[in-house]
Amino acid sequence: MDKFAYLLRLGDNALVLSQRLSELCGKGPALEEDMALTNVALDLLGQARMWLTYAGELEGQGRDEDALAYLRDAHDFKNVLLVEQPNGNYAHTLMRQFFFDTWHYFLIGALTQSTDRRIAEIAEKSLKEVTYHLRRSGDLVVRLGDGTETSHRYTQTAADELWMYTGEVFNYDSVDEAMVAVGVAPPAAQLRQQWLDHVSDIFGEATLTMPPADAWMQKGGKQGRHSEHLGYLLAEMQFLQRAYPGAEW
Amino acid sequence: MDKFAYLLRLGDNALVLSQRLSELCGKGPALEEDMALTNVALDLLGQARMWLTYAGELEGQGRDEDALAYLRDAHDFKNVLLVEQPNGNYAHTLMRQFFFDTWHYFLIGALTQSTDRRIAEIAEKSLKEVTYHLRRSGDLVVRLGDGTETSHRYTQTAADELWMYTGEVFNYDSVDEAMVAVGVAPPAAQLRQQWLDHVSDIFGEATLTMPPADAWMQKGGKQGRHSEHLGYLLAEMQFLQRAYPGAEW
Amino acid sequence: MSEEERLFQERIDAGVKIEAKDWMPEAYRKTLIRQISQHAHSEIVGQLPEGNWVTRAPTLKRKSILLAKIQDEAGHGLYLYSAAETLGVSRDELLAALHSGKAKYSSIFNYPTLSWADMGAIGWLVDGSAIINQIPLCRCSYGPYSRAMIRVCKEESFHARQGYDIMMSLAKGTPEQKAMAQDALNRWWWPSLMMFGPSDAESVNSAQSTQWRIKLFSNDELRQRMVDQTVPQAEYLGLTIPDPDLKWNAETGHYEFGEIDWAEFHAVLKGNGPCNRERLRTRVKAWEDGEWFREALVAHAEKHAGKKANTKAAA
Amino acid sequence: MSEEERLFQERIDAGVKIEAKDWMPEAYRKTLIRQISQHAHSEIVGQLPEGNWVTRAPTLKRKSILLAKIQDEAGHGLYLYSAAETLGVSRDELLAALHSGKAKYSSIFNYPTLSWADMGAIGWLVDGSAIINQIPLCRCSYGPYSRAMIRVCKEESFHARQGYDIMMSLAKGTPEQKAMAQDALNRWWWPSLMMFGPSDAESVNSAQSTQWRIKLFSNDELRQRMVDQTVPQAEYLGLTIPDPDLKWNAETGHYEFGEIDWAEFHAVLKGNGPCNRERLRTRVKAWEDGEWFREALVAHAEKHAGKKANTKAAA
Repeated sequence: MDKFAYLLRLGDNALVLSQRLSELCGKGPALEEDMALTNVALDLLGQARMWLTYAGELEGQGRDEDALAYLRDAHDFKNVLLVEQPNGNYAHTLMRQFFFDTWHYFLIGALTQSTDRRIAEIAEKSLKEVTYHLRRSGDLVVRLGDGTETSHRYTQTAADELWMYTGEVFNYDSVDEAMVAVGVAPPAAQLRQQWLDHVSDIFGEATLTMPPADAWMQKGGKQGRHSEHLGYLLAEMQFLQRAYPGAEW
Repeated sequence: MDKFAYLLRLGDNALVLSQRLSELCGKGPALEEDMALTNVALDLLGQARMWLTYAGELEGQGRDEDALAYLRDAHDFKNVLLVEQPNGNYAHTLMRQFFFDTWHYFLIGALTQSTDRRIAEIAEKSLKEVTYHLRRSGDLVVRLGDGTETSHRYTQTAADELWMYTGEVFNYDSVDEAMVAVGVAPPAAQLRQQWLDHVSDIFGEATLTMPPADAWMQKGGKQGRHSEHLGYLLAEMQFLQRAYPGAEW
Repeated sequence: MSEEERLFQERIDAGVKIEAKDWMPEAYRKTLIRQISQHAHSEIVGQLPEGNWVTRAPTLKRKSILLAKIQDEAGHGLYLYSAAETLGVSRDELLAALHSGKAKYSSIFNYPTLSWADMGAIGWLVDGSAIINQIPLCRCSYGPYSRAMIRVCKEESFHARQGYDIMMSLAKGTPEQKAMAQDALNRWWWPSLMMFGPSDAESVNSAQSTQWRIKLFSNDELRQRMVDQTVPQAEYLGLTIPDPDLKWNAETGHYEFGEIDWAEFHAVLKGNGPCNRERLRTRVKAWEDGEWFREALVAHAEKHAGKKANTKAAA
Repeated sequence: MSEEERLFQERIDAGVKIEAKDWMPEAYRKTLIRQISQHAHSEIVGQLPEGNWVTRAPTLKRKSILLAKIQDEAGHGLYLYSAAETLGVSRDELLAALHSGKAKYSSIFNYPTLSWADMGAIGWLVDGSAIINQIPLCRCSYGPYSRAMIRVCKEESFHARQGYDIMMSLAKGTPEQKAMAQDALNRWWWPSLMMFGPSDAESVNSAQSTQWRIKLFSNDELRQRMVDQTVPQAEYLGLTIPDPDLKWNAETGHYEFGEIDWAEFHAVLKGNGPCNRERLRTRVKAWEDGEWFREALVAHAEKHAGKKANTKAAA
């Protein structure tokens, strides 16, 4: 079930990041940001639903998107550590988004060529959204990095602190490699180079210093070993489904 | 089932306040405070267990302390709004405790004379603890109120902000009145006067200004209409029992 | 009445829309700014009680619908601030008035959302009442406001339907779900009726606003419309309106209903609602935490403009 | 070796306890301060991974036991800081060194607690290892440290039993619970073995500490003791130690075990563990947020002392 595991990773990344963003509803630093954040949260949620639905069908045990989202405990979630990190200040929220969006854009682009037709279709449907996400978060990183002294400092700090969570997506394990072998997923090296090039371009424009590419990187999320943050996120998200088992909403 | 309802209120107050305090484990402003906070949390938890166990037995539906603590949703919790308020800064934590402890001390003292033998016994067992709690929190209010300018300001602000949650315990409804009528619980007027006198004494010593006794007071917790905070507290607290129904721990 | 005022009133009476560039009495301008900005603030603050359940929505589909609704509300805030800006006041000034507590927002948002059913009740009752209030305003005398209302009403009617749909699922659901729905109706019914404001006898400034066509029906008329529309919907859901005095009057063709607790209304208005302090604080905190962000965007734009100008000068 | 040093060593060799007022070599004092304060810091930081589950403990009884354990840890911190203070350093200085990152605490607390089973595994394995480390220290040469260790060990053995009891409930529980227990063992096994420090070949300063009787057994000896004690306990639980090389050697009467990943050990020590940053930040934040509180207590005490003095002067 490597493909099932791979789909869970895709779905969980989108679901958990969407959940983090939706914590900010009505609390953004400007009305336009409120709208944009909710919009990105909504896009990612839509993508999560497509990935999880497909994962459930492939598994063939009758689990739909809600069963997968609401009835798994933390160790069964397969998102990377980056997306479960708390919102922090808005520079953290944005930098987490920019690091994710950059990888996501190149990944989704490559997945449109996946040998799995359904994956290619979902990627095709998501491409316009992730293109917009990347443009938005890159643009904001440039404006904040090259804004005031304060915004530069906040943005640089956010980049430095989140950096150690950026390597996990390129750290392929047997699941990822199996998907590469059958042409379902793109190889890590290609994505990583694209990611580094784009981050480097944007950081250059933003007058930010890029942390070293060979820095120590955290891992474990894809295998279900998360940070302490995920359990709280799930306890909140899953409450109603857990408290009222079997109810229709 | 007025007595059942009354016991739930006693149990839920202790349980929810204990839960709030336990959020601070290892995060107090000094090692001695860490120990004291954990100690108070532990005392209140012990009391909650006795009240809830008795409530469950009285109800006779087979619900034990854990069923009552972990398998009720927010609208079935009957604690007052005061105890579910977030910890805030440490002045808030302490002021919430002092307001609660003052009421709790006089209440528990009166309950040792309850016509319900079991209630009187539980009160008797708790009296030493609540006496210590009151001495501790009153003492700290005095030291912070009459400490530095900053500590005075923080303490006064905390008092002003929490004040509107202090009236609910004296706002008796039919459940409370039924308990007074049969000598199970003490009347409100007596408790309120004791409470006002003690708070006034401590505030005097602390050089704090006591908000007006006739200020607008919030209510609803005792009837299950809570603030938005309680749902989150319960989602976290109840996660394991909800996620693994029927398991033994 | 001056000649200008007479001509202004004639245009209004003739159903001509007033536009931003047109002359208008200062009191008309002020009343509109107050009314539109209060509406805009309500959209913004109104994101919070729903935001409180978005992270706990019970299915991904419901979460998605709720997110979209909250996004619409931010959008409504934007249109409405823009409409107010045509009257010569900036969004920042309006927000400053909100944050200082000087400007009001709808008191209904000072009640807490305590269960998922509240997402249904808010859509059904609160958005329902809002629409009844706003539909006449699509025909109000001030052009930018009237056009904003047309856009807003279209989306609001969606929201009200989605809210009713949540109530329907709960009312048809398990006994716990039905109890949740009834509890939400119990808590939101009276505050929703209060949304229409004091009874006509108590209502100040109504006459002038009516003459200016920025108030087209009286508070009590609109409130009656809400009751008449909602009671059968509640019956269809199998839920009970929490009003023992409610009864159908076959002669008038309207429902009669009980006395509203105006003491509660005024207490909440005065700041004593369960959530007044938290709602305002959340908004103020968002604003203050975001200051460095907004300043950075301005600084970047200025640098950028400066660079462009330099490039031109060098060329 | 000076005459003083010679006499000092003779007393140690004779099993006489060194007390605070006694002469001691500066290096002995420094080594002890480092060792005791590192232990104290570990107790304090060690509250956090357990605090992470106290709000989610699955029964009120388990919550109560866990709270009591965390309270004990704060208490151990207190005894140990007091023991360190007898060597002429203040608690505030020691905490400053912790907060600046200069002083260390046990690396094991840089791993996250990811499920309730981790509360069992920490008690069983981490407290179990701590006891093996600490029991010999009850006989160490420095009196205040030795006495603190006696108190600590008594309570730790409780904690280890309670941890094993949690593991037992899970191992006898549902398949999910058993999986939870196995997963916790998988994650905590190797870090627990690393708690004994580098292998003897790599260990610096050991000889001197051994001579001073503040280190009574080598790291590898203690580690072997832990493995020998724990493997049968895991078998009794029906859990598998995550080490394919683990096997019983009937000749030596010990378990042989696989190679420890020292690269991971050094990475965590260097600050790259999953939680290094968060643990330290949480403590620093608590300390900084509490500054006004600590200052107020001092200010109040000074005023009070002042008043007393004034009263006396007036009398």
